[in-house]
Amino acid sequence: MRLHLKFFAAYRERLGCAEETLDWSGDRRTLGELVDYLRQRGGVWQEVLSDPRCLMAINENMARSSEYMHDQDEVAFFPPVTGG
Amino acid sequence: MRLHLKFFAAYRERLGCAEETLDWSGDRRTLGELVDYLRQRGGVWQEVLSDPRCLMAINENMARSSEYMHDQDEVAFFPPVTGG
Amino acid sequence: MATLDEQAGGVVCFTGRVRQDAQGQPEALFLEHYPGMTERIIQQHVLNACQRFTLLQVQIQHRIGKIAAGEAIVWVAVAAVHRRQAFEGCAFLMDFLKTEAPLWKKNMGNEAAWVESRPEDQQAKALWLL
Amino acid sequence: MATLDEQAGGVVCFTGRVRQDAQGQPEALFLEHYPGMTERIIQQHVLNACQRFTLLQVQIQHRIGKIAAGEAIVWVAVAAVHRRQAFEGCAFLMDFLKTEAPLWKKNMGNEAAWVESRPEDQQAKALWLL
Repeated sequence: MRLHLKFFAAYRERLGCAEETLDWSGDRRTLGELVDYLRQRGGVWQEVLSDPRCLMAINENMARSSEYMHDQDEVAFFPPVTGG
Repeated sequence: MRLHLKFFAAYRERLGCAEETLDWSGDRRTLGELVDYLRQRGGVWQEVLSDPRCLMAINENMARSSEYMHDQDEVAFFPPVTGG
Repeated sequence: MATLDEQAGGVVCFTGRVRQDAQGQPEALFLEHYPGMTERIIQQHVLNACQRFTLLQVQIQHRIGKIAAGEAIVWVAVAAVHRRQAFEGCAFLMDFLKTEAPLWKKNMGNEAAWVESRPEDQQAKALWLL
Repeated sequence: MATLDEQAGGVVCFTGRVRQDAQGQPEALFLEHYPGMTERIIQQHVLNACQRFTLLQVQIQHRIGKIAAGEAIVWVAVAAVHRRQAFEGCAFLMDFLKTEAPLWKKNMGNEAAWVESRPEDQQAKALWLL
């Protein structure tokens, strides 16, 4: 399946990546499994995706690790929000 | 002693009186005694000064019946406030 | 509040205005006050609020006389470092203005009558005194 | 809020702005957001607030990009029949905006760094969920 990844704020800066299109051929399809997959890239990926405060959204809805993803989903990762 | 009486809002209208200078020769000098004196005028005076919600001020400070008055004091009577 | 304190992170403004019911009543209010005492009472409560909520700035305007439906009666602006102080300071000032400042409203229009004080306003004030 | 509802007796406006400390820091903030999701989340909370506090009108503006010290970041205006609803509705919206809308602040100036979220903000939100 094809996933559209987005990274914001401190994560975007640390990863040096705002957006990535990922063609992912695994049969693992939960958000938690995607996190594990990205961590295996090591380095800053390991660090950022291990942040216990990391928030995630699928198609602009906040999502937990157990949630399933589908082809063409937009998956976002970001730190605690500080607007307002 | 000379007292400067003031009446506001509904009391002012019912009494037909906004201000009155009262030369009062009694030896009774508490606010409560002034209220009794004014009630004795009867009619609307009896009515208005018997309103249990009536608020009183001496020289622009909220005052109770037991408070003493002095020559040239400004004494105000008004209903519960409704500004804001 | 033309010039805001540089440390002010939150500003809360309350505007109270003459509202109309579905029948278009009242057409206007008449606001009476006790000149001198009104200003002193408001000033006292501003000082209290500044201490209690560590406010940086406060500005209050209250109109008197005839005020048409839709027009503002009172405007209270409060600035503080953080929003909670500003919200609480502004609500505190309104609760005391409503119950302690010698001002009175009269409805003008079909049924001219002095407005009755609301028990909710006394209750709101009482909560700050606990 | 150019045209206010005729029944609106109380209007509360909150303005959040870039404050400076005694050292004149920060010079500015940079505000990043998640386009699309930010708008949806804010809209959701506006609907919640309107129902919960019987609000008549709500208007929210949130700036993004570079915002200099002293300038406004966010503006929330709420109108209701009575002031309590307006105060609570406005505070509720700010508490959720601060903790749920995908927006992030970065200090610009001598010590450029992403702003950390405040535990007080999470606590303020939690009180509305009791």
